Formats: sequence, C-alpha cells, structure tokens
Amino acid sequence: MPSPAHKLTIIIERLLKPQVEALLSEAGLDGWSIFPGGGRGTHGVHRAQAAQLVREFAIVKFEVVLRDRAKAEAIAERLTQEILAQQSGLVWLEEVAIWRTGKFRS
Amino acid sequence: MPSPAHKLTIIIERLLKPQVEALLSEAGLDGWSIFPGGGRGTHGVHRAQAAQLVREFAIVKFEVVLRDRAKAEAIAERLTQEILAQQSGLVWLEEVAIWRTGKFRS
Amino acid sequence: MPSPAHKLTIIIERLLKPQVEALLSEAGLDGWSIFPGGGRGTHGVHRAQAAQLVREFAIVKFEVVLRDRAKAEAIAERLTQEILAQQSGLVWLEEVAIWRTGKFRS
Amino acid sequence: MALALDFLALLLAQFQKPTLAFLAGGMVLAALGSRLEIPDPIYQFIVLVLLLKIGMGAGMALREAQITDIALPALAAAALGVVIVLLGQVTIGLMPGLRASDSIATAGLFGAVSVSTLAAGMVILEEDGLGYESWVPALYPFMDIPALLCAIVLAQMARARAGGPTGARPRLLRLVIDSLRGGALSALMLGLLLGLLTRPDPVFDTFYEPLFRGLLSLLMLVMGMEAYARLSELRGVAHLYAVYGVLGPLVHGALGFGLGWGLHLLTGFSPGGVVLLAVMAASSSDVSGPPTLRIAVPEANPAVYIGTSTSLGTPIALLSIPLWMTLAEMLLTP
Amino acid sequence: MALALDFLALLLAQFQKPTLAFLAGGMVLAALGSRLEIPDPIYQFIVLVLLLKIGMGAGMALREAQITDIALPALAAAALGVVIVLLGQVTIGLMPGLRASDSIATAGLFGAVSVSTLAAGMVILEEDGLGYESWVPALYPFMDIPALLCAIVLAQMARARAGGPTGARPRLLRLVIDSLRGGALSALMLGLLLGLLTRPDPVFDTFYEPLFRGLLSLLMLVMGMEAYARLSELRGVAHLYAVYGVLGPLVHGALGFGLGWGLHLLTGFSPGGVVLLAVMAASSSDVSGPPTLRIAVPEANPAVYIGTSTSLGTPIALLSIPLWMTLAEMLLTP
Amino acid sequence: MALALDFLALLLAQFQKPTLAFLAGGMVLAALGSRLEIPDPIYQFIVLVLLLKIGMGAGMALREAQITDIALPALAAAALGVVIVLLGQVTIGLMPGLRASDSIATAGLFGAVSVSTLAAGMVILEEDGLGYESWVPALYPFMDIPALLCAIVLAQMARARAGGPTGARPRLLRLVIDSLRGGALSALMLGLLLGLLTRPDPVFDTFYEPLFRGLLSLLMLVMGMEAYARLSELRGVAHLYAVYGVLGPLVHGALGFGLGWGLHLLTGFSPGGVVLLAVMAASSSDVSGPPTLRIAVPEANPAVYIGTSTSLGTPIALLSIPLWMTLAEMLLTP
Ligand SMILES: Nc1ncnc2c1ncn2[C@@H]1O[C@H](COP(=O)(O)O)[C@@H](O)[C@H]1O
Ligand SMILES: Nc1ncnc2c1ncn2[C@@H]1O[C@H](COP(=O)(O)O)[C@@H](O)[C@H]1O
Ligand SMILES: Nc1ncnc2c1ncn2[C@@H]1O[C@H](COP(=O)(O)O)[C@@H](O)[C@H]1O
Ligand code: NA
Ligand code: NA
Ligand code: NA
Repeated sequence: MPSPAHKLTIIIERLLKPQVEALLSEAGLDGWSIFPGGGRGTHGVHRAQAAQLVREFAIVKFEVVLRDRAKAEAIAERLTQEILAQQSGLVWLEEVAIWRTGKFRS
Repeated sequence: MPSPAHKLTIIIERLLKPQVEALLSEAGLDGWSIFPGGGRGTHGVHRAQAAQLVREFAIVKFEVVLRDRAKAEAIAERLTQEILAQQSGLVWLEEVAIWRTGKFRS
Repeated sequence: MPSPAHKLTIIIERLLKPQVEALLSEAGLDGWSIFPGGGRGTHGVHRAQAAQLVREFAIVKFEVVLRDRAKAEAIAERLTQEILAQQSGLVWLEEVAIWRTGKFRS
Repeated sequence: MALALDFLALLLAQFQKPTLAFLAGGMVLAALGSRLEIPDPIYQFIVLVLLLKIGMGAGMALREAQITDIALPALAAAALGVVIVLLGQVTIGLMPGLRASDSIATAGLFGAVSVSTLAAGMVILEEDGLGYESWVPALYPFMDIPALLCAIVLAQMARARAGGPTGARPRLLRLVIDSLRGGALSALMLGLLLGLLTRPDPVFDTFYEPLFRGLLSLLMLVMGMEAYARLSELRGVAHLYAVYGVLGPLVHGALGFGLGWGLHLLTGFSPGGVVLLAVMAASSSDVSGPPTLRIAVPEANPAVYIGTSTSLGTPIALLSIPLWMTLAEMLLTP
Repeated sequence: MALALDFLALLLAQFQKPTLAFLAGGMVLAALGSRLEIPDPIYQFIVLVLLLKIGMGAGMALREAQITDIALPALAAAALGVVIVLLGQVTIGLMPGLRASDSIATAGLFGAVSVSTLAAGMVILEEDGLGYESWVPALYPFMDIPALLCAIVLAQMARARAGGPTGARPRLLRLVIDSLRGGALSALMLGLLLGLLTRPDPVFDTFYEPLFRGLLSLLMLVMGMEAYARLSELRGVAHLYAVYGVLGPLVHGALGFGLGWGLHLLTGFSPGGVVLLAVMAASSSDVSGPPTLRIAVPEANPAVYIGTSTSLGTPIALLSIPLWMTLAEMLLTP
Repeated sequence: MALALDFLALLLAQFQKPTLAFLAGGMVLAALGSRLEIPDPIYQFIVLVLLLKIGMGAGMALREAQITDIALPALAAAALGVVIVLLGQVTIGLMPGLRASDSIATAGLFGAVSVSTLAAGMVILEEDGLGYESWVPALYPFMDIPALLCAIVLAQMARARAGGPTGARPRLLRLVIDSLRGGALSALMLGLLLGLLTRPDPVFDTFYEPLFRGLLSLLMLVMGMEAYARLSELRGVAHLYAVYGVLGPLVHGALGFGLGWGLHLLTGFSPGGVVLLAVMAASSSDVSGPPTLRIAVPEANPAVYIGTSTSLGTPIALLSIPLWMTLAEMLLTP
C-alpha cells in the first residue's frame, strides 16, 4: 500500500527558521518536521548540545515529505536562490515510499 | 561490501512511544534509533526545543534499519492501522546500503 | 538543477565522536551535520533526552553528504574496520539529489 | 457600595503581585511576537521541583494530621471533580451541533487540577499571610483522578451509544495506575511519600522551599506565552467553548468555595484551605491531564479541549485567585 | 610612583575575584582540551535569569527616579554607541585591503553592549561596595540599539556605493522592532516593565538577586571556553582586527569613562555609574548582536566580527573592569 | 548487646535522611514503571555544580593545609585504589568461566570513586555534625586515577598473554591526561584550582554551598532510577558479579576505614575524614570511569561492569555510608 513520494531535507541556522517556514507555508505545504542538531562546515563548528553564545546560530534540520516532485524542486530552487544565497545551508531530496497518503495534500 | 537494506522512519508524538516500541519489539527487531524534534502539521505546531506544556506531545522520530522489506512493510501497515489510526504520525520507507550486516537479525 | 550525491549516515556513541570527526577530516570532507538522539540495540537502551549517568554513552548521528561515491564507501569501510570494530554503531548510505553543488568539495 | 470598593481595591492590589504579573508578561511577549524561549528541560525541571515541593510539604503536614481531618475535604475534592465534569457535559454536551467527545474531554480537563494554578494559589496565599492546613495541596489527586476517570467513562458510554468500537474499552483501574505513572503525578506522589515517611526537612528548607517562588515566576511566564500561542487554535472552535472557558473557572471556583465554606462551618476548615479548594476547582488541567485524554478519548479533537483549557481556563483560573481570597477575607475571617 | 603601585595592587586584587577567575578558568579548560560542556538549555536559563534580574532591578529603580536624572545618561549612552561605530569605521574601515562590510559589522558589535560583561561589572562593583544608581543598567538598550542601527545604515550606504542590490533594503523601524523581539532584549525589556509597573520584590529578593552571582560564574566559564574556541577562527583574519579587538575595548571604555566623568561633574552621576557606563562602552555584543547583523549585513564574514568580539573584545572588556573601578576610586571618590 | 542495639538505632535513623530517602524513592519510581524523567541537561548541571563545589571547597581548604598533612592520606587513597583493583582481579578474575577483561573492568570501576557517593557522604556527615578536614574530598583523583590505570594495565597484560593485538597499546600518560580531560575530572580540577589560587568565597557561599544539598537530592533520584533500570542488564551476567557488587563495597569500605583508622592513630586524621576515605573506597565509579574503560578496554562487556557498579555497587555504597559513620562514632570519637 505504500506510494511514492519525496523527502526534502533542509539544513540551516536557526536564524533562518522563520523565513524557511514562511516559504514552506506559502508553497501550500501542510506539514514538516524539525530536528535540532549541530555540524561542521565552512563557517566553523556549530555545537549540537553544548552552550553556544548565540542561540540563533544553532543548526536545525527540516524534513518535508511531499508527493509532488515538481513542487519539491521548486521549493529547493527558491530556497537556494532567495534565502540561502548569502547564508549557510544545504538542501537535498530523496525518494521515499509513504503510508497514509491521505495526510499529504501536496 | 555494502548490502541493500531498508530504513523505516516513523514520526509520532511521544505519548505513542511505548506502543511503537512494543510493536517493534514484537516484530523481532533488535535495534532502532530515536531522535527528538518538533514540527508542524494538521494538529498545529510542536516546538522542537522550547517549553511546551505537555511533554507527551513532543515529536519523536524513529529510524529503523532492517534488511527484510516485507517485514518493514508489515510493520508500517500495522502502525498505520493500529496505532496511528486516530493519532497524528507519519511513516515512510527508504532504500539504503548498509555495512556490518552481521548486526542486523531482521 | 539538482545533481546526484550520496548521504552517509553514521550512528555511534558520543565517546567515538572525536575519532569519527578525525576520520572525516582526514578524508578531506569539509562538512557534516550531527544530531543527538537515543536508541535501542544489543547494548541496551540509550535514552534520547532523559538523564543517563554517562554522558559519553548518548547516541549521536552523523549525516554527511558528499558527491564522490567511492570516497563515501571508503569512509564507511574504514569506520567499520577501524573505529567500530569493537564498538557499537551503524553505517549506511543513501542516494540523494543536492542543490548548491558548489558547497561540496568532495 | 463601600464593600464593592473595598473588594475592587483588594482585587487590584493582587495584580501587582509577581505571580500574576509574570503571567501577564508572558502573554504580552507572545502577543508582541517575541522570540524569547524557555528551554524545555528548564520547564521540566521547574515543574518537577514545584511538584516535589508541593508533595513533600503536604506529606510532612499529613504526618501530624488526623485521618478524620482529611477525610471530609478529600471527599469534597472528589465530589467537586466529578460534579464539574457532569455539569460540563450537561451544559456544553447538550447543545446542538457539538461533538459529544469534544465536550466530555473539555469538561474532564476543567474538572481536573492544574499544578501551576495550585502553586500560584499557594504562593499568593502565603504572600498575604492567609494560612491553610499544610496538607490541603494533598487533595490534588483526589480531585484530579476522579474527574479524568469520570470523563473517560462518559466517553465510553457515548461511544457505546453511538455503536462505536467497544472492544478496546480500557479498564478503569489500569487508567488510574497509568495516570499515576505519568511524570506529574509520580513526582507529586513521590514528594508526598518522602514527606510522610522520611524527614526531608533539611533539603526542603534549603532548596525546595526557597526556590519555589522564583521557579513559579518562570512557569507563569511559560503559561502566559503558551496561553497566547494556543488562542489561535480556538479560532475554528465553536464559540460555546470560549464561553465555557471563561465562565467555567468562575462557576467551578464558586462551587469549590461554597463546599469549602460548608467545611469551614462544619469542621473549622481554614479560610486559606477554602481558597485552595476553590482554586483547584477553578483550575483546569494543562500539564498532566491532556495526554491521558489523548490516549483514552482519541476521537476528541485536542485543539478544542487543550485550547479551551490552556488559553482560557488556566489564565482565568489564575486571575480568579484574588477573587476567592478577597471573598475569604470578607466572609470567613472575623 | 606610589600612585602607580597603588594602581597595580588594586588591579591585581581584582583578578582574585570569582567573576574574572571563572573566565580565566574557562579559557584554561578549553586550552587544555577539556571535554567539559555546559548544556545549552542551562546556558539559556542563565542568560534569561540574568537579563530578568538586570531588567527588574533597573525597572524598580526607575519607579523612584526622575526622568530628568536619566535623560542625560541615556543620551550619553546612545551617543557612545553611535560614536564607537563611526570611530570603528574610520579606523578599520579606511585601511586598505579590508572589506567595508566586515569592518562595519565589527564596529557595530563593539558599539553594542554585552550582557555578560555588564552583569560582571555589576557584581564586581557590588563586591567592592562601589555604589551606582540602580537604574544605570537600563541604559543598555539605549547604547545597544543605536550602535547596531548605525552599523546597518553604514552597511546599506556602502552597498549602495558599491552598486549592490538595494531593493531588499530593510526599514529601520522594522529592524528596531525585530531587534527588540530577540530573546535577549525581550527578556531585558520584560524585566524592566515588571520592575516598573508591578511589585516583583518578593520574587526578586528570594530568587533573582541571590542566584545572580552564582549563575554569572557559570556564564563566565562559558564565555572563557567560547573565547578560546573562537580564537582559531581569527587565524585567517587580517591582523588589524586583532589590534582592534584588543585596543578597542580600552579606547571605548575610556570614552565611556570620560563621558561619565562629565556627567559626574555636571549632575553628580555616581562613580559606580561612571564605571558601568565605561563597562558598557568597552563591552562588545556577543549574545544578541551577532544574529541581527547576520540577517541585516549578510555580506559580512561572521568569522571576522564574531571572532573579534567573542575572542578578544569580551575578554579584554571583562579584564578591563577593574581598570575603570581603580580609576573611579582614584579620581572620583573623595 | 546494648552496643548492637545502639548500632541498629543509629543506622535506622540514617535512612530517614533525605539523601538516602531520595535514592530509595528513585528506585521505587522505576520499579513501579513511572514515566518521570529528569532531563539530561539538568542532570549535567547538577553534576557540574556538585563537582565545582567539591573542588572549590577542597581547594580553599588546601590553601591553609600543610603539604605534610595531605601526603599520607593521598598515598593511602592511591594505595586503596590499586589494592581494590588487584583484590578484585584475584577474587573474581580467578574464578573459572569468567572473561578476564570483564572482571578487570569491573574491579577497575570499584577501585575508582563515585562523585555522587562522595557528595552524599559529605552531606550526611555535615547533617550529623561529624567534622572532617575540608581538603579530604581532594583525595578523589588520587584514588580514582590509579585505580583506572591499574585496571587498564592489567587488561593490557591479559591481552598480551592471550596473544591479542598489542599494537594499539595506549600510553599511560596519555590515558591520565585523557582522563583528566573528561568532563567530571575537569570540573573537579577546575574547582580545586579556583579554590586554591583565587578567592571564590563570595560565590561559593551564596550559590555552590546552598544549592549543594538540594541538587544532590535530585541526583540521588536519578541514581535510584538508573540503578533499578540497569538491574535487568545483570540478568545475563554471571552470579558472581552480583555477589561482588554487594559485598565489594562493604569489604572495600572496611579497607578504607581501616587505613583511615591507622591515619587517625598516626596523624590525628579526623573521624569524619576516616569516614570519607571509607566512602570513597566503598564507592564505585558510575559517571566518569565507564567511558574511560569503554575506550581503553573495548573487549570487556559494558553490561557486566556498568551493571554491577550502577545497579549494585553504588546503591550498596550509598547505603553503607551510615555504617561507616556509626563505626566512627563508636570507635573513633571519645
Ligand atoms: N557535506 C555536508 N554534509 C552534511 N551537512 C553539511 C555538509 N556541509 C555542511 N553541512 C551542514 O551545514 C551547516 C552549515 O554549513 P557551512 O555553511 O558550510 O558552515 C554545517 O554546520 C553542517 O551542519
Ligand atoms: N509532510 C510532512 N513532512 C514531514 N513531517 C510531517 C509532515 N506532516 C506532518 N509531519 C510531522 O508529523 C507531525 C504530526 O502531524 P499532524 O498529525 O499533521 O499534526 C507534525 O508535527 C510533523 O512533525
Ligand atoms: N536496526 C537499527 N536501526 C537503527 N538504529 C539502530 C539499529 N540497531 C542499532 N541502532 C542504533 O545503534 C545504537 C547501538 O546499537 P547496539 O550496538 O546494537 O547497541 C543503538 O542504540 C541504536 O541507536
Ligand atoms: Na478543576
Ligand atoms: Na560597547
Ligand atoms: Na572505590
């Protein structure tokens, strides 16, 4: 009974969270999940659990499952061009098989 | 040396954690991972790190890697039919390549 | 505009974190993400958010996105043979499609 | 007239007190879109310490109390819990167009007790020097558990009437045990037992008691922010719930006050005790009740009952604390 | 000569005080590769309590203060914030080879205020019995916000000169509001309002005030560890920033001290108040300023301005606190 | 006979004390299936504050102590650590059917020291007014590190005998340094240095000392819950470990008490100091030792040594504290 869908993963610093959420809402998505974390990249180390002076620089990961591939790609494009242009962050897409397809409007 | 396997992801509210763990144990699984998070869905916002009055409504994600696709699908079916029927939650499946296959009994 | 890449997931106990980071750095990677969590396995239960006496036994997950499949496999091999040989931990690989390819040196 | 003015003056003075001020502060922050967050582990720590303190204090008092002193108030507490739920089902449940499960779950939360509201009542009483029997907070579970159970039984009956699935009907004893296993009631019962069976005085006096007031101020901040945040969930909900959320605490508190007054005349129950009984009755569960109902009454819409309780019930109950105190000072103290 | 020796003796005694000792301890731990970590929720709790305490204390004092007492110091604070940023742009910004955006952002952070440094100044003053008007910490936002705004405007001008995108130019009022919505300023303003409009004394005296010093010691530990950790980021950065990071706090503190001295002569501003003004001027924002700049000046390299502020600016500002105190004791007290 | 009754009465009184009562409470909660959880960041904060407090207190005392006062007790502590490990290897290690690595790792943990048990000992002594030289807690690393090192060396020797891989043989000095870099020992050493080299008294007296007892009560709750939770891991483990886990603390504590008694006669070491030495000897490491062994003796099964230490060793060591106190009161005080 599983049906094909796509999972978009977005890794950003917390300070962009409101902007990413606004973009996802505008795109008509009805749901996503968020996981706090840390990481290393060209902008140095972000601690996952230990104190870091600036809370807004913590790493968060969005996981968004949706059925419409074109929409997933459109969101990724807008993200990388508008929000992440001058900021750190990653976006990737994976194939998944979902259950409860009724829960997904897009 | 990698060999093919499947990753089942389950997103639920903490209050269902005992039931999901019981189901996974019954299915004979010997391991899974759990990640705390937050999210947005038809039931509103679940904060990922900030105080929320009811601890049991926090979001947790299970990631279960197993080699037997049929078993993975069976677990997903039981989950959506028994535990998630009247509750919020998502289930999806992905293809992965694993190392240390000796660690996986199912 | 997405281009194909690979995501390596590594689940370990925190005490191996320095060794895994050293291995990833040696392999020339410029970035990875880390997510704290918990789980169950042959070594019993690791709590995800509740107090556990030994901090170093908490579970952390690395997610490393890279474009070079051979390098991903080489890292997984070294990990399982050198670091995880006598320790608990899992490694798996998935196919992903990435944006901002300029951010990935390897 | 002079009485009314006195009443107003006493009431206004209360809103200057830190407890209610922090609640209002939290609401204002949320309304202005502040990004301030209280970390979840800190919130849990606060709730844990408050519950252990309330439990230990009551437990130490129970050591010296007579079982006969407590029996009647405990009965009154249980009766209040059940009566509030039944009353709720009659008033909201019988309106046309509302789902039975929603109204039952809402009434269940309003019959149950909010630990934050109870703690606020204790601190405000203490600030005003209005004494109470120290074991009164131990009445919490006597009101809380019967109310939730009553709601669950009503929901089962409604389901049976509707011809719904009855196979999964959970046993009551199991629900009581499961409810006691929840974090909040566990901590309260642990505190009670420690107070009753051991001598925790040194750690109580140097840690739990001194930190109580300060941690409560932070909890009020969280309550205020959460109350505002959940308001939006009420938008899609029938207006009747808004009316119930605002009037319920006042009616229930008055019921509690009345019953407490009876006890006062009958057994000399203290004025402060009467106030706390009214506060518990007026309060609606926002921390420990919701998950119990989510599991036991899955067909009810959580946005309805949690929104009504958190956004309206709890703030109104907190703001009504000065009301019961003013009443007690005017009617019960010589 | 005797004066110089006195000065040195007074200075040395300060480094025995717990506040600076914990800062040094954090640096040493990080330098030795310790795996000690302060959990993030604890750090946030510490900052929250410190900000509420600072705000409430200042708010309660403002109740009794005359608006005229505060007007001049507030003006001085705002002037200091702006002057420090302009000065920074002139000194670093005009050097060849440096990017305008980097130097502007760095100057912005040094014009803004560090809550940890301010809190440390308050505790050290109190330990030495050097009094100040209790509303002085309320000057924080008067210096902090103008400095950040000034930097953002300068960056917009630089962008316009460079022919960069000007469409996304954010409005200043919006930036002020957004900055006030940030966690740190929200908490401070909430504390101010609670102190000004309500009577939080009972909870202030039993919780916020007694915990202040202890929580600050843990914050200093974090600051020390972080200062060391970020040092490595400075490696790739132009040497000029290192010079600015070390000398900036001293020059800015001297400016603040000078202006405060003027106020002292003019209006009788207390010696402790002069020291706190110098401390705020010397401090550079490390908790609340950086995210504002990341959003408003995205073209600047955060490693430059955050590294300079966190690894050099803040430690030097903290270590310079005894300097302003010694100066005040020698020059301003009879 | 009268003596035995006295002994029993003294012993029973201790179990009313909050420290042991909270431990028992935690076990009961876990046994009854409570879902109460202490958040991990809170647990880490508690351990951090306790370690800084223990370190600072000892460091401030060391300022006034003579090196000669401490030399002998430090030697005794190191000897105890090593002897307990060797003894463990002889008793468990020589039984048939047990893996050498498991028995060595277990003995290592029992030779090392538990910070929670030490803290509990300090609080219980203080409650009873039994004094000790304030530097005694500084003996912790002198017993802890030699014990762990001894176990690691024994494991290397066993590996060499078994013809296992010897290439990865880690150097001892490196292990000592790595062990000192761990969070727990870092915090303790930082506290020691701050106490020794600076004047942390103001923050010690207003924060670390007053919070000590209350935070310990919460730590005991965690210890109790964890002890119960790990019991199940012991199911598959050889029965001998259960015997060792129960008797070990008593034998080791008696060894410590005996050696302390010798010091008492020889140098006038205080009765409270003798008790603390016994407590450290009886305790088994549950916070800082396990990760060291996991890295250094990867072939040992953690379920065996951690289960034995956490589920049996630590509770028994905690429960035996009153024993050493009663002994000290009867044998060492006039
Ligand atoms: N190759 C990668 N794989 C996974 N996560 C990455 C990778 N590169 C960067 N990240 C994440 O993205 C964040 C920002 O990256 P950067 O802008 O390069 O500092 C890092 O802190 C990581 O959490
Ligand atoms: N499309 C989605 N993609 C990823 N996570 C989702 C999605 N929809 C819902 N979720 C997660 O599932 C939780 C419950 O969803 P809901 O029952 O719709 O409120 C949300 O809080 C999210 O964490
Ligand atoms: N099949 C699995 N799927 C996902 N995570 C697993 C699985 N098995 C083990 N783990 C994770 O790996 C950790 C260590 O496993 P173990 O060494 O078997 O105790 C567990 O605590 C889990 O977090
Ligand atoms: Na109620
Ligand atoms: Na400044
Ligand atoms: Na020991």
